[in-house]
Amino acid sequence: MSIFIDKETRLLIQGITGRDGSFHAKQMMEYGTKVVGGVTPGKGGLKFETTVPIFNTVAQAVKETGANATVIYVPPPFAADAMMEAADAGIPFIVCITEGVPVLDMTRVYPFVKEKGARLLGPNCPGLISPGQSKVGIIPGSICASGPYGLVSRSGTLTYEVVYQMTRAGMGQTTCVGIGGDPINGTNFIDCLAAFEADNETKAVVMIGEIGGTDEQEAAKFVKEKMSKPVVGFIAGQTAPPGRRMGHAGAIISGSAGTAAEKMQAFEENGIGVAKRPIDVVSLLKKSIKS
Amino acid sequence: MSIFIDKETRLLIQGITGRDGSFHAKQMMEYGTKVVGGVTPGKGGLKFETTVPIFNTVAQAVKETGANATVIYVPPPFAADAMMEAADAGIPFIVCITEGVPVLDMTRVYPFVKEKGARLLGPNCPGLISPGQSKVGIIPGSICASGPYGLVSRSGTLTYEVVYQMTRAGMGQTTCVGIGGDPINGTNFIDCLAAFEADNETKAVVMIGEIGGTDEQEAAKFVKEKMSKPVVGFIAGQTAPPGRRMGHAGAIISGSAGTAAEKMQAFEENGIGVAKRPIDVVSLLKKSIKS
Amino acid sequence: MNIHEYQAKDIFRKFGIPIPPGEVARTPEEAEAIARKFGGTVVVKAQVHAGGRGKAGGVKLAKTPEEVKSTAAQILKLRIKDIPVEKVLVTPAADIASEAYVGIIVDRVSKKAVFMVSPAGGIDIEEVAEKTPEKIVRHPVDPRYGLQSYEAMNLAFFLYKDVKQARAAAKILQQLYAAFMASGASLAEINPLVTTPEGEVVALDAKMVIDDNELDRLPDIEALRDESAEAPSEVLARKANLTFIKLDGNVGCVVNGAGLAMATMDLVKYYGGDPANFLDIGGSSNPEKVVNALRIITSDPNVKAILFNIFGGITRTDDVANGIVTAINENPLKVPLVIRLTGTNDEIAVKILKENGLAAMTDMDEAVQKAVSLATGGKAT
Amino acid sequence: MNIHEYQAKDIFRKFGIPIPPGEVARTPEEAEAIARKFGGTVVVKAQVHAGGRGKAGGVKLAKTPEEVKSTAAQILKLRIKDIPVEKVLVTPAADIASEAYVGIIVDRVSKKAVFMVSPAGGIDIEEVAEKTPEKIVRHPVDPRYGLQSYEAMNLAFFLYKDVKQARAAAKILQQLYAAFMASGASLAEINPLVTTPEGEVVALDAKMVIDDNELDRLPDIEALRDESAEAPSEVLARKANLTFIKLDGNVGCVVNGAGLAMATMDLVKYYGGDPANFLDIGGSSNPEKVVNALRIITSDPNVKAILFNIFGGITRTDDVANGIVTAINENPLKVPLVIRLTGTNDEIAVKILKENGLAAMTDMDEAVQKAVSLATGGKAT
Repeated sequence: MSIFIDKETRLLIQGITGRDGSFHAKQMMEYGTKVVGGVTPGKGGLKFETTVPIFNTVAQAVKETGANATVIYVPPPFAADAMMEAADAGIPFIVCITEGVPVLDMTRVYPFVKEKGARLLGPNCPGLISPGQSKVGIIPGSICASGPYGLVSRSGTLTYEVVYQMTRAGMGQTTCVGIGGDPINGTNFIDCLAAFEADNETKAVVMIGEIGGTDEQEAAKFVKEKMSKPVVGFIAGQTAPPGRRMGHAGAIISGSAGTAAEKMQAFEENGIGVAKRPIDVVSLLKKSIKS
Repeated sequence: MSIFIDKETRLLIQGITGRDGSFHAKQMMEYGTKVVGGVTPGKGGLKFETTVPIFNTVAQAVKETGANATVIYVPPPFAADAMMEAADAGIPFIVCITEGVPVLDMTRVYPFVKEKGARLLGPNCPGLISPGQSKVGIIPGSICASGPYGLVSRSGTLTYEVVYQMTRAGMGQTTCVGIGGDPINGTNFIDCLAAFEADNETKAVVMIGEIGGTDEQEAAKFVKEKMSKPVVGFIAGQTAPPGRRMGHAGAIISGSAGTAAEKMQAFEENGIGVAKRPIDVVSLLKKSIKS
Repeated sequence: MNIHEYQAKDIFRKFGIPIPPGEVARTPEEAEAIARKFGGTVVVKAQVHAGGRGKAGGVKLAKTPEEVKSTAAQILKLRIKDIPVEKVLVTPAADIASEAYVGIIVDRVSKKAVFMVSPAGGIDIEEVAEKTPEKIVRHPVDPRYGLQSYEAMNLAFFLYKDVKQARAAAKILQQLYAAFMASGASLAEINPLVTTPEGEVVALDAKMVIDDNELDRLPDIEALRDESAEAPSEVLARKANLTFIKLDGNVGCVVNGAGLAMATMDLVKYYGGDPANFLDIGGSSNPEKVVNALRIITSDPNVKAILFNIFGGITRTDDVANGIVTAINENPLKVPLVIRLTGTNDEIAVKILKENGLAAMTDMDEAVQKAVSLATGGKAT
Repeated sequence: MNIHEYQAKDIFRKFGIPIPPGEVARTPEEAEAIARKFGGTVVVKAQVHAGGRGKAGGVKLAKTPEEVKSTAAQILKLRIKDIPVEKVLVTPAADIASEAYVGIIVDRVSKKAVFMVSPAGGIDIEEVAEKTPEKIVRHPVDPRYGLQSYEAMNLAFFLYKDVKQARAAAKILQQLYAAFMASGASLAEINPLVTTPEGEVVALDAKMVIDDNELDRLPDIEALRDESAEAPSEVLARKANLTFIKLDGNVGCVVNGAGLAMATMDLVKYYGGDPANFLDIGGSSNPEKVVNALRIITSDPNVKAILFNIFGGITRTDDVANGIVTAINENPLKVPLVIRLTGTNDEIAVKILKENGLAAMTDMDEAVQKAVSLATGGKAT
């Protein structure tokens, strides 16, 4: 089992003919992801890599291919429109890789996607991978292995680092999800934790946080109140200079400065083992399963 | 019994110190409506007619008075804001009397009110009256009498005419509702027919329509499919010149020119007795009860 | 409120829609001078608030400035649907590769602004809707989000296969939506939206109808009103805050409320008469309104009898009675008058009328029958 | 991106917010001339991208043009939070009856733009939040509808009892929201919003922070960038498309990805070292980026060792290796270098480095330990 995507996922790629889109389209196809179509306005009717049909619009692509997921690699000024187009076309799972989406765009995208009943992952996220089944996004397939651990992270390469250490230690994954680090994103820690809790094959979960905001603190409470499975965590940014990420007004709003120390404390208080170094995730995870 | 309002209705009046607002506030109070407060920005703290407290904002008024209905008498440019303010403050039943609200304002008001879970009656409507219980709006109380007939109408004075004829003939009303004639309004015929169908005391319903749109046709279908109680109807505008109300684009959109002939035919086809003259409503109604 | 093609084009241009140049002439000489400036073949288009200009001979090509002068002279002599042509628009003739239709209206069913687009442009969109409905796409716009880029592209791809033209059309659709919203319109239309042989997408015509309820807060739009293009009686009615529509019958009707006014007209017909007009004096009446209403109605020589049908609610019937008396004292009526009053202050009203030698009735059917009988030469009761 | 007070005021003025006049001076003489023009007492305000100007002596009253000259001279010599003051704003001193705070920020919890208003203005809003939280009202704005008039009035009545002042403030709140949205801001603030003894409501200060992601589509806003007000190393980093923050340690770090970069800094600290910087070369690397990264880091004399930590994903590690070789060939390093590479094309990368006499490691912990040891004078492995 896995969360959000599996062998049956029928994926659309928005921006399939772009530099990043075409590169990762090939990677996903090689990994075994069912890429059923691509979207690039003006290239409708052509094929990508001789097999994948390209459409002018998402609506048309959905109609022709029955896609039930999409991944977006379009430039930042067009990303909001791409997410909304996908949601409006009835796609239930939307992953936006694009980095640099204006946050005011996201204040509009978020309620729109919610009204349409879709799940959005990202933007500015590496996507997700269910090893051996499907990969949507840019997480390198080679560092992952199938196994009973879930992973959810706000980071990109730090996720790879932790997955890499897990795989090296023989601890494979059900699904690895990168939710992205933007101020406003579609899927948060709690959404993923709840999905892992409901997934039969996931035995324990790794949660990788960062400074800023209070998502990790709320997720920690959720773990204590709603989860039966063990969770271990790591927070990046213990040495980050204060006030460079969110500014003081953000701190007022959230009632918290969102420091690493706060988040690590919230983890500990709610029964989440805290790794001091990324490598420590492995031993904590082993310990959590035994206890 | 009655629909939408009754003896327990706690009414707020937005624009209570204006020319129309103050006149009708007094009329409603004389009729016995429980007017619990008024709103006029800048007059917060004062009293209307020495008894009704005035507030600066609807939110404040609701908090202090527990109002569960509001009626709006503010000038057209401010009416949309007033409706949205009422909905946002949690008032479940909003009546807007104001005539001349720009229709593009209403395209925004309609989804907003719906999201907040409120019912809007109007704008550009005479309001409603449940004889002997409560009157919200401008329908003259003197022409109504309590009794077992429901009335719903798109018109103002034509409603009075029909109610007047009914009352003269000894046929009192549970509730008389004027839904207003604007292109976009909050409550339509079907909403009212459904409420009358559910009301124990209503034995039969009068429906007064006008040319334009297809609301009457849809209501007629509803009557046939969903209503057990008899309905009789009248349509104004049999001699109205074509093309002066909605223009040809509107006709294309609705797939119908919305003529009186069409509507009368829809009534007949769906078992609704059609009055040739307003006065004929009375005899049709009598006949419908007997059969 | 209707505005002229050239005014709608000015608005569309402000929102970035590509439109060929054009200037307005009031005389054949002005038209000639404009044509000389543009050079080449031009189109001369009547500026009137009426559909079917083309069929009525109000839109013509002219190849030389001299021809423009004579064509403009012809058109400026026309009356289209009974409205005299006072102005023509002179604009260079465009080479056309294809013609499409794009428009927005407010739709009462979806309660939204709705786009209609069709690759079959240049002809009456009603005709397209009737004969080839598959060639029209309708798209309601969520007012909370506006017309998104992808929605515009979806519509544009229905018009054009070429992605450059689709992008150009999508941009125009978004500009049209912005113009529509900012102008308080109830209709905005480009018919035809053309492609040129070079592949450009250009608006050749422009139409806009403004929601009268928006005019108070849009003085720039209100200033576009052209009273010379409206019927004089309707101008007078609007200024008096009355809703008036002239008809062909002989029973003049003065009523409060649109529904009751229509029902009154219907009853006139029912009893064998013919209404001369629709006239709604509205909710908050005052004597002045009644005076104006009578002035408008009596200016119609067809009117053989006048019927007042007033159901007092907000309207105070004594206000109406006072208005009638004032009007008659100023200008004695030449046709018989039937007054039906009931509701607010009707006792006072009846008294006022009686003191001035006027009778009032209370029953609508009786009043209508009497008015019809008077208009058709029957004997007054 | 930060913009100056005078720039934010220009934007606010464009949206109709009432703001007293003011002009910018770069020299004491210019300040004097401006003060002479205004007449009377003026305020001289340092224009720097740093908070706490007042406490740092960057905001001063001056009664005569001569006094303005000497005050401006003083302020133009200041460094506030290590940034030199290059400009001052000269503006007439206002009589103040009351001071309020109004601001908007984007809030990640409600995922909306959120207003904060407080009748306790003129002081640090953080202080108000801490000591008298009941004096702050927060109001999230539904982005689908914008700030409605009634919402603005509700907030305004929290600031003012007088309805005229409340209406004026409500208008300002709507204008501030419009300015915020149109400028792609992540923060917009008026502190203080004052009332004058005559009862007018006026914005005396203005602050705006722009979302960097908006700048590409807002060239007018991007043009407001003042590089003289930024640290030179950060200007260089931005131009090279790198995210760079200078710190006080001695281990220079070059990492791909913000999370991994922070984790690397944390690990440096964990092993007893001190990071000299945060530097994220981002996702799609190319050799040029690496060259620029090394240039920036080596310009910091505190740096005693440099650590590369690259986990190849989109980033190709051979690109990074090529960048390192190019940079070193151009400018031989004066401090030791530790390279950790793994992921996409790492075999090629290791080969490139080896050919150029450089070693590469694969384990993050080992690499960090080695870099720390080198920076603190320990022996290289």
